[in-house]
Amino acid sequence: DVLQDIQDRKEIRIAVPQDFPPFGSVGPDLKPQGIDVDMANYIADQLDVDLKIVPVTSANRIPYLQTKKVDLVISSLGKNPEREKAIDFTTPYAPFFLGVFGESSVDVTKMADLAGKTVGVTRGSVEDLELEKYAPKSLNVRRFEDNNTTLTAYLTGQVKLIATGNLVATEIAKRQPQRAPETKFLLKDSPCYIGLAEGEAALQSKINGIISTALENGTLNDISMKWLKAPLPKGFGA
Amino acid sequence: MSLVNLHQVHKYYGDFHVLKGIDLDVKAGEVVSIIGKSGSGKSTLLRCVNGLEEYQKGGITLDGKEVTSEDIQVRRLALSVGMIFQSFNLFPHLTVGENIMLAPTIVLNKSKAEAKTIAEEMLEKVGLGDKFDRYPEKLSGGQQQRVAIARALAMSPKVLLCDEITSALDPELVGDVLKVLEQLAAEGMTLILVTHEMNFARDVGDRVVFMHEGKVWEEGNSKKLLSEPETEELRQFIGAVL
Amino acid sequence: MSLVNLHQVHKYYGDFHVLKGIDLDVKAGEVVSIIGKSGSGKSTLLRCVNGLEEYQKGGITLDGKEVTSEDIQVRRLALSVGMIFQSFNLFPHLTVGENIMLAPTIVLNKSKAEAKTIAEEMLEKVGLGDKFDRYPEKLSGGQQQRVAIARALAMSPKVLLCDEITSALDPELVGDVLKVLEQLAAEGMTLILVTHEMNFARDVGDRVVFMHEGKVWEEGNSKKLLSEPETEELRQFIGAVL
Amino acid sequence: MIEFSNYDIIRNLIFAAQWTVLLSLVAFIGGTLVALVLTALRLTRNSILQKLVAVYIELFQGTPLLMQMFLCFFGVSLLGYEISAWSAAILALTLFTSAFLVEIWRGCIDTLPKGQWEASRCLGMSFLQILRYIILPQALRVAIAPTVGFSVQVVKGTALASVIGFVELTKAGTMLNNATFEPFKVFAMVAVIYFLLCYPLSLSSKILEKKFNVSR
Amino acid sequence: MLYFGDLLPYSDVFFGGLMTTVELTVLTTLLGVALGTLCAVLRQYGGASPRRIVASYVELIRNTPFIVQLFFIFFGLPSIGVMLTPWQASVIALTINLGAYSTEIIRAGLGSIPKGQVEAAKVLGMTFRQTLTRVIFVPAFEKIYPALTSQCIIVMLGSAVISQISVEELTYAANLVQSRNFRAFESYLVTALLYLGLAMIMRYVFKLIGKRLFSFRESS
Ligand SMILES: Nc1ncnc2c1ncn2[C@@H]1O[C@H](COP(=O)(O)OP(=O)(O)OP(=O)(O)O)[C@@H](O)[C@H]1O
Ligand SMILES: Nc1ncnc2c1ncn2[C@@H]1O[C@H](COP(=O)(O)OP(=O)(O)OP(=O)(O)O)[C@@H](O)[C@H]1O
Ligand SMILES: [Mg+2]
Ligand SMILES: [Mg+2]
Repeated sequence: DVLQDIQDRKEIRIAVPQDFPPFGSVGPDLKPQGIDVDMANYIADQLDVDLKIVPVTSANRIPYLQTKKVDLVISSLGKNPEREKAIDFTTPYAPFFLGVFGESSVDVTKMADLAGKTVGVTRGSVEDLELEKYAPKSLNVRRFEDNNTTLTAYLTGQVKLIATGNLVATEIAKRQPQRAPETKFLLKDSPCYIGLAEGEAALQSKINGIISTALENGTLNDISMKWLKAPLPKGFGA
Repeated sequence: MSLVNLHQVHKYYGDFHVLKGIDLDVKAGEVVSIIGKSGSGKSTLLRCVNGLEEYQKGGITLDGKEVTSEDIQVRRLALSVGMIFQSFNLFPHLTVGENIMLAPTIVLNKSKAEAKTIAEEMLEKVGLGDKFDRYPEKLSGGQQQRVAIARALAMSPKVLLCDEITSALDPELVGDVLKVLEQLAAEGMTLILVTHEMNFARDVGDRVVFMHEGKVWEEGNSKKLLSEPETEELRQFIGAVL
Repeated sequence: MSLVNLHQVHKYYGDFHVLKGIDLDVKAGEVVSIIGKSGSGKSTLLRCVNGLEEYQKGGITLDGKEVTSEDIQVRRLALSVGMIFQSFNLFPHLTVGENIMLAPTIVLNKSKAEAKTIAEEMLEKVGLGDKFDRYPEKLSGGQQQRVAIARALAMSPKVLLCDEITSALDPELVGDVLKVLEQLAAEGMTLILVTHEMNFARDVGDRVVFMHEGKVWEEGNSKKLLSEPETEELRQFIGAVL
Repeated sequence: MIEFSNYDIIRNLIFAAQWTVLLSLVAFIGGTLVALVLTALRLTRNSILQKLVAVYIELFQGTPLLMQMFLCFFGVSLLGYEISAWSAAILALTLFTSAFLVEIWRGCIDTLPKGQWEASRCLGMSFLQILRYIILPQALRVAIAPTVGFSVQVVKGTALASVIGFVELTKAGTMLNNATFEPFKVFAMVAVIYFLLCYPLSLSSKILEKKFNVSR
Repeated sequence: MLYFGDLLPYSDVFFGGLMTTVELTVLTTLLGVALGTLCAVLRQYGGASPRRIVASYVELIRNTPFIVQLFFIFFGLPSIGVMLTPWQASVIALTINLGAYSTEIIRAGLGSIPKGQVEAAKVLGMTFRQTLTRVIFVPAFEKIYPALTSQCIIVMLGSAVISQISVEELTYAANLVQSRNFRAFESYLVTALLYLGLAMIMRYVFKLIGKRLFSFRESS
């Protein structure tokens, strides 16, 4: 029972991204910061245990969980049936829209327009799976190891289109206005869930409880305001 | 009583039959010279006696105890059998003194001081008392070989095996080494030597063993055997060497 | 008319004055032996003649044309000067036949067939007609050296330079190589040889040049010079060699 | 938006480089120890042990270090043991290092004449005594230059720990690149730091080689 | 615990990755050894400045990790206007990497050729280029062939890193598969074995080629 373990060792280990602004990125001290990090802190507080932050990439976050290196993954994790077979999810804690973004010179407005184009994406992410499922076969998907690499590939012009979250795109625009990606179309409304190992019912309900409290007492909204500069969408978590 | 005894020893390298039933008996204090053509199995014979090589049939006894090549046996053997090689095999990273002292200290557990006394004595015996602190590579071949002898003697062996120990030496250095052997023989050391020095075999050796094709082809009193060989093969061999 | 002419040739290695004004004149068909102590500059002299080394003062002409060490010159030279080394320098990855055929095909642009005919002829001449398809490492030293001669001959040189070509050979193999040289001399080939084979120098050579300390110390008719040396140095040298 | 000055980048890279150094040191020491044991095993005249060592070498020289990292990281925990990125990296680098060092050292030991073994045996020394007093001191001299040379490969190998999420120099580089979007500058700096770490090792290996060759 | 059945549906992904790795290996081995040969010749026989340039190149590459070289080429160069596809960047990175190592190796081979061989060729009138190709190369390569073989295998194994820039080779396949079915260990294990197989095959193929190339040694 992981919940019991957490309480026994008075420490919770939570995987967070460090390459995925605004969910998790590094400051000049190379320490992670962002929505996911705040969320992790909040949960640790509520459980009244110490927090051990484990930075992960999108490629290795699931193995981390499966191999019990971490208790929770708070890493802008989207839910899909295949993943649900491997791990369990809590209720959502943050909004997220996946889309295809890119240079203004590329003329794409819908999935079908992607035929023959090249899109950069982070391997194993929800957007990767979405593209694989729905994009035209002639789309050339270029999969990178982690978000860092995907973003770098876009910023250096190695790819002209990327599939990622709307928030990531916004972040790029802030940092590199001259390479600001424009939204081509949205792939999926894919709110973020906290992942945990299968069969940990006690932990799951405990965390779900913490999330719904946070939703009610406005903590989630505060976090959203802080990092996204916008309130939670209407009906979020309903 | 016999110190070293070989009884019908057979040895194979894979399919190759090297020793084809060797019988040999060496008494304490004897000096036996083994001669024979290259490839006749002389080195192999010596190496079987001190356990460096296994043999497949027959038996070897040393002072009544059987010899095999199992490691532990070799170690016990090493306490009674000394061996000196054609290529000296001194330890290049140790001084002459350290070369000689090493085995007495770590194998016989002698104290440093005791080992040093022995080493000095042995070096004196081979006429190199002043070379204690030199490194081997600073010595001539003849000097190196004499250090090797001193090193073997420091273990107080009952018998000393010498495998063509002068063949790698410049002619002018051979004499010094032979002189040391002569002196050892005079002191009563048992010596089994593979050698091409016929004069030495005749003058110092008690007995000569002529090996041919893995067999002891002829053996007997040194002077007699070398002057009146019985077999055609030995006659040819002597003709070729002298 | 002189085929090879050296006039006051000086050569330095850095500060070291190796050749101190060499004068030498070799006529077509002559056999000239150069003798002298190690370090007296014999090899250097040969290497200047075929352009492998530069010289600093004086002049060398071959068939009337000047010799320098610039690459292109060496190549032109190679068409008239053959050289054979002490260490054979056969190409190990080519068969005997290929060794001989290589330069005629790629330097003289002969056809394969033509080069093959020449190679076979030259091998026949040095008595190795049956070794065409062997690799050099399968041959004895004497055979290798004869292949090297055949290889040089295949370029139909006007003069052949030989630098101690028998020194690396076992004594019993020297004879075969000298026999080939003797035959070449008889056929009228111009030969300049650095050699320690005094008998050969006397019996086959027309002239002997004794070098000492970078100079031509004495020269003259082979038989006369070797039996009645004029200078003390040559006398000593002959004494040491014979 | 957080601004990174050049100073921030360099400071962070140098901080991360400490991990690279530490990782290299631990891996090198671990690799050396394992390689010592393996070398001793292969010197015994037991053919089964020799074969096992040969398989070990084939395995770790025949697969990419990257794969070894992944397998150590995910595989070991699958076996039910906790393993951090740090331990996994150490483990993988130790396996990798030892496999190569055993080969290098074998070459060195093979250059010692067989007579050294035989003479020692004839003097009654045990296997371990021969190793300790005769073989090791001599092989050490020969082995030191190639071993130092190989340490460069270990330092460079630590770069692959980045792919299992361990924040050393290369990982810090990708993170900083992501934060600053100045790949040319960042990766050039990363390369320079690696060069400064490795070049002295390469150089000393060359010097050692000359020194020991001359005195031989 | 371990279950390899989940890998089966992805067998063509593995196969595709394997083929890409093979292709890349063959290509970069040829290019890398060619580059190494050129640099080794410059280093051994060239003038002072080519020698210095080659030496710097070799030291630079040998003293920095391949992954950093790769990132520098793929991500760094675009900011000075050199845009390369992942495939091009990989081929270039692998080639200059193998080139640097093989320069050192091949140079040792050239250095092992006795001076007499060169002089013999010279007095037979061969040009430098003829001497190099007809006289020096074969014995020189024969000397260092085992070392060169090992280095090529090391570079092949090192190519695992280029999955990082989205080249769809063997490690990329492993990563893709594990990101789909979360069978990380199984997928990496299979891949590691495939690499092991490749390394063994490569050694074998090199041996066969060596036998043909250096047949003059066989005749013993
Ligand atoms: N380790 C080995 N493996 C296979 N054959 C061997 C081995 N050692 C020796 N031989 C062969 O055994 C035969 C006898 O060798 P040995 O060294 O005993 O001869 P030897 O009489 O000492 O000759 P030499 O006078 O040349 O030293 C030789 O034909 C040799 O080739
Ligand atoms: N490349 C070189 N650099 C410097 N000095 C050299 C060089 N080659 C030869 N020498 C020196 O030049 C002198 C003459 O050398 P050379 O080889 O011509 O002598 P030699 O008469 O052929 O001797 P030997 O009989 O030993 O072959 C020697 O003192 C030698 O040390
Ligand atoms: Mg022998
Ligand atoms: Mg000379």
